[in-house]
Amino acid sequence: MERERHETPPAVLSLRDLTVSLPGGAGRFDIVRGVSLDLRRGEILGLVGESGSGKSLTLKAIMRLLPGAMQTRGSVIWKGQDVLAADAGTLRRLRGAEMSMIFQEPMTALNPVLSIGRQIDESLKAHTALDRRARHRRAVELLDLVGIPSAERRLRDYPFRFSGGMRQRAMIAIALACDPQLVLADEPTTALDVTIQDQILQLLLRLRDELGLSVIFVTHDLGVVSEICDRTAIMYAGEIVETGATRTVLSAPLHPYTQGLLRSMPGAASADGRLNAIPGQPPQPAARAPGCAFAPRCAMAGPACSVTDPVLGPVLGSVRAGHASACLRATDLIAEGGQP
Amino acid sequence: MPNRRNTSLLALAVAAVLGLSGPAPAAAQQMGGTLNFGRYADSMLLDPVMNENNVDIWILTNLYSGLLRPTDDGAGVVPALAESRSWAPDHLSVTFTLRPGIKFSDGSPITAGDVKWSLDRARNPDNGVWNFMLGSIASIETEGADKVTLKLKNYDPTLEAALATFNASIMPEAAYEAAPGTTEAEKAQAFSEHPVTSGPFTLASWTHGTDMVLKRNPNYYAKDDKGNPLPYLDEVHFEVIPDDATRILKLTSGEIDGTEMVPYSRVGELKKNPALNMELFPSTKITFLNFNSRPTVGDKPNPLADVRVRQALNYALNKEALIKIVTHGVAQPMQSYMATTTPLAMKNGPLYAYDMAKAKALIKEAGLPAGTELHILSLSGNQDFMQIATAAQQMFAPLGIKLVIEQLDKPTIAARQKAHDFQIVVTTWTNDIADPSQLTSYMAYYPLIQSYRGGWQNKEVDALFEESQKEVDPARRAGEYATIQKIYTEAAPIGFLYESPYPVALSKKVNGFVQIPLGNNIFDRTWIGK
Amino acid sequence: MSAVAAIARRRGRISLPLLIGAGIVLIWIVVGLFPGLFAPYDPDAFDYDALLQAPGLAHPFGTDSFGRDILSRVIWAARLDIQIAVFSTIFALGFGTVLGALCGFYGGWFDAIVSRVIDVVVIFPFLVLIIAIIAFLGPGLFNMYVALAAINWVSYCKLMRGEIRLQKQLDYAAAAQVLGYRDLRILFRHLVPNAMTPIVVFWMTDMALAVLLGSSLGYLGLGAQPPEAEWGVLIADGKNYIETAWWMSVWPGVAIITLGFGLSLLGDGLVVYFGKKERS
Amino acid sequence: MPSGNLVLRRVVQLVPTLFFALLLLFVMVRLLPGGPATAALGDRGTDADIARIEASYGLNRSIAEQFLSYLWQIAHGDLGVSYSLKVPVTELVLQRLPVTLTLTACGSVLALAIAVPLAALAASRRDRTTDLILRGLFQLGLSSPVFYIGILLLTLVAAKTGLFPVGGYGSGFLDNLHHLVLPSFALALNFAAVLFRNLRSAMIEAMDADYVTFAIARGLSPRVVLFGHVLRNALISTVTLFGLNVGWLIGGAVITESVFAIPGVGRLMIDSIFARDYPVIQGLLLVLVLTVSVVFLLTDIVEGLLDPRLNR
Amino acid sequence: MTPTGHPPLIEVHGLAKRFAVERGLIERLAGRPRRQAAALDGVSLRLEAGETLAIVGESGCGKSTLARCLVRLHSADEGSIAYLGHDVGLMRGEELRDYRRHVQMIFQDPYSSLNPRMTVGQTLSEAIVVNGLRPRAEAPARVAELLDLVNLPPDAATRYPREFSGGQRQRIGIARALALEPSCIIADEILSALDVSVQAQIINLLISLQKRLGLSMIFVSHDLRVVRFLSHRVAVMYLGRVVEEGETEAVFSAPAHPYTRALLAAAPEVGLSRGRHDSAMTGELPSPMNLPPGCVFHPRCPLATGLCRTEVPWLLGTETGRSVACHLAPGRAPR
Repeated sequence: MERERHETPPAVLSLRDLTVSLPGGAGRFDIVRGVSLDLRRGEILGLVGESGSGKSLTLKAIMRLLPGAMQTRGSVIWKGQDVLAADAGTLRRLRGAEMSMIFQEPMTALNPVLSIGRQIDESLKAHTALDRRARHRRAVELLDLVGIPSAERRLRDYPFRFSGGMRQRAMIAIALACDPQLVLADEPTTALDVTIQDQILQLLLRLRDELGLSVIFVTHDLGVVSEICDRTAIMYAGEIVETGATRTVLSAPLHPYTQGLLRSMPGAASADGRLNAIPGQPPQPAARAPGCAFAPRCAMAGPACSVTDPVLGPVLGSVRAGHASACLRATDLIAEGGQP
Repeated sequence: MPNRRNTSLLALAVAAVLGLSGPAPAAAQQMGGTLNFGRYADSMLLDPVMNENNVDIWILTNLYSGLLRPTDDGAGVVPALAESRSWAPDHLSVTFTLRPGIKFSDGSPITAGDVKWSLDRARNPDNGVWNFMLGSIASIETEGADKVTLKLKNYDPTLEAALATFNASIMPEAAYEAAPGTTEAEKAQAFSEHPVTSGPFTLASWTHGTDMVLKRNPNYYAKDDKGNPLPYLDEVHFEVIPDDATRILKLTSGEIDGTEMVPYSRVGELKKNPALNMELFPSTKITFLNFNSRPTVGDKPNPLADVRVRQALNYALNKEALIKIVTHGVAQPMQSYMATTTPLAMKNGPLYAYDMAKAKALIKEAGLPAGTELHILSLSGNQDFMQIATAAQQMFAPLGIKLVIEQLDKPTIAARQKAHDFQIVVTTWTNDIADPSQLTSYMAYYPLIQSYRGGWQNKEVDALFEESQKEVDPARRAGEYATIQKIYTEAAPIGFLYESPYPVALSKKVNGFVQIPLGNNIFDRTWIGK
Repeated sequence: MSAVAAIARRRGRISLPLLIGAGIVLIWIVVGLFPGLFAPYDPDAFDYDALLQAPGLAHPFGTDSFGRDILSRVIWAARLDIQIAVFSTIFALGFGTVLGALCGFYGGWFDAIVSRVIDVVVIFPFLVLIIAIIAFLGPGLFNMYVALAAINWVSYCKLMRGEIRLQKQLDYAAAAQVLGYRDLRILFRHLVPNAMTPIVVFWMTDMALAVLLGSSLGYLGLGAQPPEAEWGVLIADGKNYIETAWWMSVWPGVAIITLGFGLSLLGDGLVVYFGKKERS
Repeated sequence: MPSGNLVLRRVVQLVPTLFFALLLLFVMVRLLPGGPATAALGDRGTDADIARIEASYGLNRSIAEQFLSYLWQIAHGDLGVSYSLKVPVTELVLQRLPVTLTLTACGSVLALAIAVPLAALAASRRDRTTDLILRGLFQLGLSSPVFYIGILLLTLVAAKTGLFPVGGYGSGFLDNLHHLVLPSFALALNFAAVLFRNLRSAMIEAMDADYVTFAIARGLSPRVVLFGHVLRNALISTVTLFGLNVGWLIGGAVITESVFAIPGVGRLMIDSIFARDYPVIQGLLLVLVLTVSVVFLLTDIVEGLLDPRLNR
Repeated sequence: MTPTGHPPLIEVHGLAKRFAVERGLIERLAGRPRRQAAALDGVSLRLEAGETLAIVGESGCGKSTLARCLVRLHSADEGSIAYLGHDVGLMRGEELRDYRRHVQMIFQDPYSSLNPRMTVGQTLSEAIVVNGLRPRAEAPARVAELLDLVNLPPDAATRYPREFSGGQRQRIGIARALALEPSCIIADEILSALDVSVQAQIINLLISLQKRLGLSMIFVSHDLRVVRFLSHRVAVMYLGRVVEEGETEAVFSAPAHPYTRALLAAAPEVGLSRGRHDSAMTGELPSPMNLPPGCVFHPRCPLATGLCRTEVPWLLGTETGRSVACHLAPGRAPR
């Protein structure tokens, strides 16, 4: 259910023209291109794309976790401060304490040789002035919060002793240790079974409500997006091609790629019993042609599409506020009713 | 002529001691102090009878005295614990009189009983490998506390020399018998760790393989010419450093005061070092190529069975060049199979002077085909041997002989020699006794070990040697030895190389040290100056 | 060479270490194969008039105690040391990898027995065991090869066994089985080629170690036997002259280090090379 | 904590391993040409002397008989008496083993002290000049023979500067350590190179791991990230490597001891082989093998402490 | 037995597979029994010619083990697999090779299922030549045919797997399986590593192949949407047992087993934003080494009764052609 709001609160996090580039054969090439996004308090924003679309890189760029070889440009404004310009000390204060991250594979994201308790403890030690006993109490509290039974005992356990779901809960507990307001979740349920995924998604929703978290949720699963995200941004080849309220984007997509994704899902089979697969492959970042990146795979592409770079913006004629698309022919899609 | 008179040796002894002290040093001898000496290997068993090695022998002579001792030139004997000796007219017994008041290191008196017991133990055929040296003794009798009579099976011209060797050392019967252990080996072992001694030093401590400390024996019989008690040193500290280079580094850096077995390659350099005395003590050490003269080795015919081939190899060996390369000029070519320091050795100039033309002619005469392979065994880790083998390889090449070098360890070489499975072995020898008989029995006399395992046999030599072993007349004995040496040289059962001195490097402050030709390190008159 | 290198580099697979390593090793191999072309003198010829000469115009690396030319000896020794690098590893490589492959593939009692044998071998201090075996067989290069082979197969066997066990888990191995291929085809045509990368890399390192070991044993008198020049033997020859004639031992040492350096650079380069190849 | 299970299994596995090692050894040394008597007497020994001495050591019995009585002997904690040094092997071992172990320990500590900080430095400067230089230097270290480094250190450092003694072992603990500085360095150089390579790549691997990214994302200080996560995890493979290389290290110690004239088991070993001193060879190898096993066990335990996954 | 009297293409009966768990030495010395983890426990299934049977379930339910048992990568501990009435477990040598020719497998991971050191052409022609389907000389032509069949360009034959994307590699895997001209394909989670848009391409390929070649297929997956789209019948597995089996549409529209229901409820659907709700299923999978008594699902089942905790429910057919292993299934009288 999309949350009803009387007024739109201001964004706590704003990405402006975020670009990540990598040195390559001839100069640098961009793997994330001009991403701009706003995230409001208490909002879950879905960042959706297929592998290689740059969604995880965007997430890491926000927390400045990219390796040195990757260059980041643009700005990441967190509560009025540009994270990309922050010095090391500030950055360390922000990380963990104000913004936190959850990874896809808790088995690799948790240090396998340190107990869960120890890993919570070091976060608390880094950001709070709590003493040992207080930190321990807080750790127990955190495991309780994320629904890990017999917390006191489990604190001493090592990650390998946890099942997949419990491990993911433990990672969430560690990430939340110092009460961050922003959680960046990088495909946190992809490695999980559906029943466990459901539990974790519910946990995230509950935590959002209880703690007022703002979440960017990266995933490739439109079903998951539909389940928990207030707003959704679709990424393709390093760019955001469509953004808007989740329900709007999924029910009336204004970009052929979004449409293609929705159509290729089983359950949306065409009359001949086949799926409407998107033909071809996504472009390699190093070999990008000018014009719309999706044009070579797009059934609607016109001559202009392979010349002009489309810009993400509101679509003329769309009635939904905040719905933007980066397609030259978006208006044609409205004409078609924007049905997937 | 043997000495038939009953001689008082006392006067002789005094003269000898004076002589031994050498020219009086400019500075007065300094009493006390510790000498740090680097050894190339540690001793194994410090028992005069049961030991098997030079590393033991050269220390034993500092722990024990015998009735007699060798002179510093290694050619004769002088009295030690004995004051006088008298031969019976039939030459079948000899009586020794002990010095008065002599004591072991624990203060107990040295008696005729100790002497009889010590010599009985030393000649017991079940004990050790040296008992043959006293093999001519039939029985020993004592008379009072200071007279000992040795009854002989036959006259033995080497007996006095044998009594001056380490295995005839006088040991305390009571203390030895009190040592723990049931077998002779166990007792010898136990006693040697904490010995009661009759020589200049006692054993203060010993960490096997690492170091050994000798301490002054206050009861040692000998005095210097001024009547000062010997030895001068309080302690000798032996440190075992097998690596030549390291040993020398320790010497030049002053960590030790002296070291033995300096590689010849370093002699010149150390001679130039102003802080050191680089001594080259005359020795009985000879280095030669031991040939296998048997007709076959394994199943294959052995070219070395042909005397012409052996001679040819001798002519092909350029001794001067070898001496230059291996010993850096400090050695001299052999003049006999014995070192010139050995009594009765021939001194008629170098044998088989380098003559490649003659060598080639002999090879041709022997009909040895070109490309013949000969194998030479060299002790692994021994640089000198390796250099000799390498040089020989070059020198034999013009004869069409391909010399194959095999570097082997000592037991392997010994085992192969014992099995007659060798052609040439690089070998050295040092006498233990101031007499040619020991060396001759090994090298030229077949029955003992087939002429140093080489299988060369000459009936005349064997007969002459047996005769010489009982020869009463010194001149005739000398004659017998001259013949043996002549025959031996012509038959060339070995490749004659060189005799070389003992290179000992000492700090300039060390005085009065001597290593006699038999190898014994003599510390009893050593003192430290400055 | 440079054209090939340029092309290879452009393809982004060949790293600088690989190039330098291969270059050094290649130079030594050429020198080792044709020492006669490079050595100015007969390496075994004595010159009594030129004993222990310092490096100079006539003898760039000086002469030894026999007046032999050190440069020529170092060059001729390359043949032996390269032979050591290859021969002391090749048998262990062949036997160890085949045995390891069989153990890893079949497991079971055969594997258990081999593993116990490996346990016994690895529990001995390596060099001590080598020395003991050489003492048993007698010193010399051939016996050194035998001793090394007798022990070193263990490393390859363990490595290969582990690799095959890893590869066996992968789906392509299961696919080969489902496609009805026979065991030996699966093992040697599919698994082994894929398991060879770490083996080849280890082999390079092992050859570098073999050169070190061979020269160490030569130094101790247990390896190569004179007159054949071998770097370790040359160092041992020069050991006593270190203060008077440093050139006798320094040059062979430099030779050992460069060959070892080349081999291990080559090994490192191969890791990168294979790694890139597999990733791309 | 590592489970007692692992320790127990190791110990139980050790028994047959030791038995076969011992059997192998026992037969092998007896197959060496020549025996203790020929070794002692050399080419001067007469046949009778050799036979008499060998009989006194009981070597005229069959090998099986000798082996059984040897087993019986060790079961009573008796390693026999050295043929050549004539002292009990136990005494020799107690005298020599600490020396070798001290040398090996000093070498290891030095190698770690060199390798760990430099590996950390190189890993953090991955593929930059510092890293390339360090890798090159260690590559050179890896290709330098121990004996060669030893000789150079002896002549260039010890003899020229006089700061360190030229070989030997000295007396007293501090003096011992002083004597061991250069030998430890010679021994450490190779090992440090091996450790450096391994640790550098392990650290790079750890730096690329998600848990380190997660640690950084939690705002942990660089120090905590480096020591608590990167090094902590990378060291596990170093411990494994250490265990694997202990045999090598002891081998290196053998050569080092012979170059620096250090009276450890290495030199004793070589001497004993040359002397065909069966009781010493057997005793020493037995003790060395036990030492290696103990180190294996210790590394297993340390690995278990560092990596709880191993104890499941 | 099928009503027609023909033996089914594949019939699995009472299949059980256990994996030994390593015992510690202390345990062994103490004489404790070998511990085992049950991967399959009495699985019975049937596949008719031309049919697609989906096996669905969460990780650890034994679906991959079942797939591997079917191609004899594992041998079963109990029970039997029959191919056209012949016991697969007893096949040896030529007979087994013949079976494998008819029943081929496609693997989950497109990256590890191809030999990285062989070109696509080598991989395919090896399969053809070794199995004697074509003489070596004719292999290249057949390779080209196969590549065309899976919509890969002909020049793919000369390239190595690493030069292909995940979806393309999966096509190669399919071509390799088809090289043996099988009548049945076992597809083990072949879509799970692929992106949504690529999944759709592969699904389309499978459908067209099935039509053209008349293949039967066992489709192992955890993705309910795909299963529903692709299969004729579906078997739902939980902890090594089949808990429900029947016509796909029937099962999905009216699941009879509580686990099937929970699974369907948990799966997120596009356009079905449910907001916050209670998770359909609580708790986690029990350890396969220590299975709960009675119905293995009872610890997580909201409806479990006393009977469920003690009695193992049999997989029983209902009149609608559905089989369910639940005491509480409709049409079962509670005992």
